[in-house]
Amino acid sequence: QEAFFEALLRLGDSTLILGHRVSEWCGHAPALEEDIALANVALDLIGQTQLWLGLAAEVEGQGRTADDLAYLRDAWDFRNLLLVERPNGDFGHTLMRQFLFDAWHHELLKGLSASSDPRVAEIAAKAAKEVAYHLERSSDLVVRLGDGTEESHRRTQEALDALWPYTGEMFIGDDKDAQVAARGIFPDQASLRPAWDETLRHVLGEATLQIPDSPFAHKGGRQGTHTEHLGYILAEMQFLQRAYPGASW
Amino acid sequence: QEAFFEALLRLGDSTLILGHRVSEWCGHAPALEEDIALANVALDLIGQTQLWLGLAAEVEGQGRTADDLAYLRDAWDFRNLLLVERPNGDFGHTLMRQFLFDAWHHELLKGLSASSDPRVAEIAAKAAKEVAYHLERSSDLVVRLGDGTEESHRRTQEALDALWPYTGEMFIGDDKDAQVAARGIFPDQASLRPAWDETLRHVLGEATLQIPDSPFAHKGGRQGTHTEHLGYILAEMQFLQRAYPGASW
Amino acid sequence: MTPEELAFQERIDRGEKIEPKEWMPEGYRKTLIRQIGQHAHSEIVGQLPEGNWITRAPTLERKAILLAKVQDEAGHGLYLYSAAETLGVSRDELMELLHAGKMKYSSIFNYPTLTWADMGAVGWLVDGAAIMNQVPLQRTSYGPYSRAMIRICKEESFHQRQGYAIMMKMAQGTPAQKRMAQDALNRLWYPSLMMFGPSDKDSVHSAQSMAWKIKMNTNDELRQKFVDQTVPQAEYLGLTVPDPDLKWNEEKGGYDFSEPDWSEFYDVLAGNGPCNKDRLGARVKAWEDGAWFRDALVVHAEKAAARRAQAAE
Amino acid sequence: MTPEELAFQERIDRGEKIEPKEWMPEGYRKTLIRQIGQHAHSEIVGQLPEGNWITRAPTLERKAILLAKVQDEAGHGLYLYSAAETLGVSRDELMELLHAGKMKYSSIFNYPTLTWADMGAVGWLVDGAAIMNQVPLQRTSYGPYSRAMIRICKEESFHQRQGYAIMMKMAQGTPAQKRMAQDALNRLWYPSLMMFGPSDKDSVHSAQSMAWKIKMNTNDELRQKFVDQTVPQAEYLGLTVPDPDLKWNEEKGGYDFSEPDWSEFYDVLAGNGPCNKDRLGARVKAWEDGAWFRDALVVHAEKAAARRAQAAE
Repeated sequence: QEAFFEALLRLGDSTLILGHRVSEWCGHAPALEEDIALANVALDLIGQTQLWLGLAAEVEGQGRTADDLAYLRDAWDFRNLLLVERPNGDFGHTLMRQFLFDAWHHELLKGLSASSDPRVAEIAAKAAKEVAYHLERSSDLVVRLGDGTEESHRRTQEALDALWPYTGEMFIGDDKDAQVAARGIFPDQASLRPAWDETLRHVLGEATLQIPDSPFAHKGGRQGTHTEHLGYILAEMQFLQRAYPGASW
Repeated sequence: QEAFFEALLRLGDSTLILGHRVSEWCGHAPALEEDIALANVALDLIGQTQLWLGLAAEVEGQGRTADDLAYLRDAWDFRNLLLVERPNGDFGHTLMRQFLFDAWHHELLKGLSASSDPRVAEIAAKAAKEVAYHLERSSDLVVRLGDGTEESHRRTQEALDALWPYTGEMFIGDDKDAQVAARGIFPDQASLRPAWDETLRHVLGEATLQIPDSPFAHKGGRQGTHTEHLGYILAEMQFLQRAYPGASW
Repeated sequence: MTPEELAFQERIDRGEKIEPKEWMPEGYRKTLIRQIGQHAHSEIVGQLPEGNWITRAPTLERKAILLAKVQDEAGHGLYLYSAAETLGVSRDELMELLHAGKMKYSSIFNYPTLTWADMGAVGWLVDGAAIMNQVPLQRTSYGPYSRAMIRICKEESFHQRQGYAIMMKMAQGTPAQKRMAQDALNRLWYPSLMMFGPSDKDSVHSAQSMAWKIKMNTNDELRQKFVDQTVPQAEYLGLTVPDPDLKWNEEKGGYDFSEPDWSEFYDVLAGNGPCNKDRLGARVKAWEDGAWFRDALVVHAEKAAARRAQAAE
Repeated sequence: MTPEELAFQERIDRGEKIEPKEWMPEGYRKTLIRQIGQHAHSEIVGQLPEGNWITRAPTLERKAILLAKVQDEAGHGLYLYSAAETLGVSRDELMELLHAGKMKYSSIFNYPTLTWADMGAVGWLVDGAAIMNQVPLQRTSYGPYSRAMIRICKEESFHQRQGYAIMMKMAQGTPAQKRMAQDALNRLWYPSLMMFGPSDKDSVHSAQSMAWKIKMNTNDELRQKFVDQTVPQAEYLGLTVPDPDLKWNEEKGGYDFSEPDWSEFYDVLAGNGPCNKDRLGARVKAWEDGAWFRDALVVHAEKAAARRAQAAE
């Protein structure tokens, strides 16, 4: 049960924090279409967060709600991937982060759609449709930027190089992952890699970008050891709930 | 009494928020000497904040402490000048903000050193020495940047133009100011202007910078209506006190 | 009036819609471009004050609703720029005029959003005032503009209800929340009244625009209607409209109320609002920082077209 | 050894200080430049992990103390760059080597500071380890370095006491604070042990440096001393050192303890620590963003000098 709770936090916290980062662009994107698309992605991710953290709260059975989990935990109790807390950087950096995440997220949700837990399978099936669209869009833009101007190529490659060490964590399971995998609730983390690799080969190839060959991976996010960025995100995100405890909004 | 409390918040909140902004540079200044000098200015400002807010808490007599005032009020209860919550911008922008503030702060503290309230006079006498040095330093650097390269001149002039509308507020009193002025506790706000103008004419003249002639002044900070920036400052600054209420640090 | 102009005016008087390729007086076109462009700009600049609270929304549900709202605003901008494009001006041209300070956006967005209650008050008052302006424009004479307005009004009234729902939560909440709600009303009441523009006696261009059915009501009519609708809503919330002279006038069947401070209105229009520089600065920065991105899409499209052409040879 | 080298070594053996203008072997000069430069870089990069909590310090008092500490670190950087300059290398040259990744700084600063307890643990453990390294260096053979160390050690031991005081507050605080304190110790224990460098058997350059009194003790000696000093302090705090194999060895009069994971050490050294890219990136950005500022000071000084010269004519 604890491993199940943990697995749900790992997913729900990742969609929450990425949704937060993406929403920081609101009104500042390079084109109106992008403002709309990013708001839409953020909206989907926050919607998924409500479902995953809602289920996590239910599984925990301590009477907490999705909002309690989102707003009343400090950084060390967050279980999101380090990748999603990285700062936005330029728009190409944001898109590359999105693509690397989407490609993983999509595989994960496909796996979760066949979860042995029907509640998980149901949420995943709904989310998979949204994320298929996220992936389609981020892939398309990565191709266009990679194979665009010299500058856009350079920026996109730099983003890929900078973010690469934060991707390995997506595929490294620990014993909690092993427990939920053994029960067929979550797919095995490592099992997602071949399809992800294949997506990257295909998309980044078309984008004329070079996949870094370093195997080095930052890790710790899924166990609660984050980068220095998460604390700032939470200070901002949680301010109202912290400053006005118990109020209803 | 309420006007006295208010006047102390107006001063203590201004030193607190400017201290916060200046401290954001820590480790990121353009030269090691500047890192040291900025940390020193921030340190003086936070030290003064402890004294002013400490006295404010004493005057209020509700059992609150300086820390309670700093960490447990939301933006609308802050009384700092809008000038000090403006983002840092480039280093020239930060320095110009500092100079415009120091020139006022120094005059204010000279006035306060002769306050009818001995507690105020004592704090002010101590702070005036520190601020005399702040002003000397910021004046010197404004001159060197204004009369430096074309680029430094342009950046410094732009900073002056951008910050100018936030200076008028320093000299506009309301009826609370009038009450403490009438009792000789604080100098009259408007009375500080001639000496400030003179400092600016002198320093900015030497810096070959053009003093803007617009009389327009943003206001509201001293009455609690701030810019959108203050909320973010406080979310960060107050996080620990908000997230771990009642803890002793 | 020339015979053409006369015929044009007769079509409008009959209630016909003018469509993009049809003849229209140059003044009609120009006035429409200015009006639709400003409206479009208002939608995109209007993302900023509400965007300011997305990362700080107090619950996941509120965050999602606010995101959806801001997304709708960007969508409205898109419809409106498209409507303006049918008059022969491109979105990029309009944006450049905005960035150069040669076209305006609604001054209301030069006020800051300072507490979460502002997310309620903006929906309730600002969208409320916008709808009051826009509902009649669904019947405007220019077809594409009229159709854009029909879509927009539907969404705006949804936003207004959401805003009022936030106010309700706040007004029924803790003392701090009530204080936030009252504070938001205090700050946004007069700026909302200003949204209808200066008093009719000081308003330029109005008569011609009304003849052309580009403007359907006078500023003062709409302002009165807004006050009459909003005051009971404020009372229902238990909030006090910050106007000591507000009172019901049985004879006219509406409220008497204080005029906003029009010197503040002209000051903000002249660039001296609390946020003018920050708002326009944010938009210009977004545009400039994004230049490489837009360029890349163009170049990629050219490359792709060239490849397709080559493949077809 | 040449006669000059022999005489030099004899002076060192007699405990004399070498001063800047005196003859010294090229290797001595180079080793010192590397060591002092790295130490200086460590001070300025070391501002960043603690700077990360200044804006979030939980009380005004703690904020002031932390500001003063970070200011001291910048001051230490200044002393040390000055000491290096006496060896014929400028501060700007050293900074460029740092920015190009050709000189290192202490790897400990590539770990993040994640909670307020880290401000305690950094002072207690990191400054504690630094002092352990630096106290003997007060007796180093190179005069300017020795004098810089004397000033620095005085301030560092003050910092260490402040850090321990923070840990004490946390360890005696709420359950969450205790958890923070233990968590900080868990994360920083092994990285602190790594601060003494690899085990003597894997350490290069050591013998020559010790002969020259640039290095006064072996890495393992200092590490043992650090563990022996720190473990009782941890016990006094009621915290558990994250080493199941830690135990007192009566015979050697010190603790037996687990070696840190040296593969992690070399990984971090190679650039793969949690914060390497962020730390160096922050410093490079500060340097590049500040170029116009430094240029302006130079140009102003030239202008002022020219004006003075002209006035003197």
